[in-house]
Amino acid sequence: MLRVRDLTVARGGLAVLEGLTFAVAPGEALVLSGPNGVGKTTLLRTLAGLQPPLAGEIEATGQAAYASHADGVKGQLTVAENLRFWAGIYGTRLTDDVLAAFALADLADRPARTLSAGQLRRTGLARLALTGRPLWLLDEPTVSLDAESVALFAGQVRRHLATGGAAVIASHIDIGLDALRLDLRAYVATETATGRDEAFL
Amino acid sequence: MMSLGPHAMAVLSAYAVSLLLLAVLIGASLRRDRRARRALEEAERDHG
Amino acid sequence: MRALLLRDLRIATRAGGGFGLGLAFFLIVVVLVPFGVGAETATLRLIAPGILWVGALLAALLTLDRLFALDWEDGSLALIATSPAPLEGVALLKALAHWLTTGLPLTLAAPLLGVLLNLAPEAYPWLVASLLVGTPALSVIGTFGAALTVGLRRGGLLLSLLVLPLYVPTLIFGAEAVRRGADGGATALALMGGITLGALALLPFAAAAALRVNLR
Amino acid sequence: MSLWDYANPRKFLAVTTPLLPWLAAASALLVGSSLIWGFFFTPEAERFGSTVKIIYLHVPAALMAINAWLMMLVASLIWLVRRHHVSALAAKAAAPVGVTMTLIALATGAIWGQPTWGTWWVWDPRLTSFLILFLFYLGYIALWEAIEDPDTAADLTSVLCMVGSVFAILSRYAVRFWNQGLHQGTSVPVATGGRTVADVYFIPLAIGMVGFGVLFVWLVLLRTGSEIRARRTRALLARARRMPPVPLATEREA
Repeated sequence: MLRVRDLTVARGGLAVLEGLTFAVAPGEALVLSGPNGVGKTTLLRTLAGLQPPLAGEIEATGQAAYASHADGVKGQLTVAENLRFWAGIYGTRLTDDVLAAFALADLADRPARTLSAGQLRRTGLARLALTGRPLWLLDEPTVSLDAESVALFAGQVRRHLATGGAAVIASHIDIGLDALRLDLRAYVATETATGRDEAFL
Repeated sequence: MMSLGPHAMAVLSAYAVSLLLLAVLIGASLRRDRRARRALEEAERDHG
Repeated sequence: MRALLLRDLRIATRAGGGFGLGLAFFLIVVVLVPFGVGAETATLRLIAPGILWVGALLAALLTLDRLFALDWEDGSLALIATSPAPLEGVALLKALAHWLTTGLPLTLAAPLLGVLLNLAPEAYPWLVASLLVGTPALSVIGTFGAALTVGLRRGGLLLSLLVLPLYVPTLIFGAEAVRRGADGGATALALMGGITLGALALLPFAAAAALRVNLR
Repeated sequence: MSLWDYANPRKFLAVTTPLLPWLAAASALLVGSSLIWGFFFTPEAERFGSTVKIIYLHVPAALMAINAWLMMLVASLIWLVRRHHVSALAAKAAAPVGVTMTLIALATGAIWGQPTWGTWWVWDPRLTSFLILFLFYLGYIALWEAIEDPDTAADLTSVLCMVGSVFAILSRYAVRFWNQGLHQGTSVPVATGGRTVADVYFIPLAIGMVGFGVLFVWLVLLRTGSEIRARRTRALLARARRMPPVPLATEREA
């Protein structure tokens, strides 16, 4: 589903991670771990195509859907309106069983600003499901969630994997998924600055 | 040869304003260059 | 793509969406002018086209910096950028949403305010025509400025500094069209139309490029 | 050694730094002699009296104000296409020089017009175009200052410069349409510096134009050098602050 070879990613002109080589097959999940600032978000944004890699190749057979910890949910709109918007963008349809799958059925008509963190996260995940894209790229999905919501979240990801999807999840806390772990500390870019500042060093 | 006539004030003020602006530009550029060179020397000494 | 426009319009018309903001600002600016300039109808008549146009320009400018900032803050801009929706289309639709919530209402309200400023009777059709042709340019140029300054701390102020010089041609042709009316107004209108079409065709690409750079 | 090799900041500095004193001396000599010659040794013109002496500042400055923006446009295009840091920094360096030249052109233009027009400022199409150009410069410089990351700043200012150039040209014609020009232009067409001037005036003017050109090159090279040094300092400090690499022997299950 996703194959990465000798990838180098940069932040603010300087290489942050280098020499990354990993692959994620359909049905598999990969958890990127490491302290804050090691470059988890930078790596995910590069995989999502938001920023160009400095070196190395990213081969994704399935299209990626990116979810940052800011869920992009509009407060003034109701949950259903938010999801219908995302369905419109991705050319899919918001159906009742998608709402039911993420336990949002009874929240559908409530303005999103009245939702709790857990409910917001479930809306974000429902959005991901609506994209119809097999590869999920999730940035700190379990931040500010209580244990029960984390378990619910893990269940939803497992269901996604079961349907042949894949996921790359950046998280510095354990999310109870039997997934491969990749500690990014081993890939921190060394002295050789290969970022855009290279011309000046 | 050098009688500025009635518009002396205009000519003098035009030259004065222009030369002042040029002086400010050149002064600022030179000071900025000096400061940049000094900062670079320090940075190179510390982090080489 | 239509979903984006519908969403923006829905947000704008919801409570606190700021739909009437541009229009209200336009009303206030135009009403204030006589207090500053004096109630002399002759002078008011003379400067009415200029005041109405400058008022429209400032009202358009006022509502620009929230255009992308809201989507930037809650992360949806990044999510839209990774969606199949092209950023060029997003920029164009944002400009359209801005025009529908600000430019169009202004154009419809302008004649009423023309009465306040004692605008010459034969100038009204020219006023509406020039605003109708000019305000889309204000929106798309403004969208480009908003894309440039999204994510910057004091983006709003910088946005005005960048966008106002770009408004000069539209402002000049717009006000001239109203001032000259029958003799020569048509050329001003045509020239302004050219600028608007050129802006609509090219600026979304520049705005999308700026958005991509800012999302990096 | 192709031209693009100068795009390497280190080589650019090595080549240009020794040139700077010579350029400084040349610009001082040329500009100085043209101003002295124009100021002291040219007769009064019939129509303008002594105000004609202002052309030795106004025409070169006006020319440089426009050329500076064109240079910034070309440098921006080079940055966007070939990603050469030096050209982006050269564009950033040229802006303050351009804005100063625009201010000089505005001030001398207004002062020069004062006796004939009777007021200090007149919305003459040519002068107004320089006023608009001044606003474009302000926006460009402000955008550079407002953005942290140098490469993002270079990209965004390049886009602004290109869009701004189109609108500057549009403004030029809009202003002419808007105000047919209070009077039919001076004997020396202000911006173009065409040769409708008697020889005795023209020679110092020509020297002045060359002088301002050399002054412009000197200042841009000087300021570009400072920008490169500042950027190198920033890069060195950033690299030093970066996370020290952690040895490989950590619990790596993948």
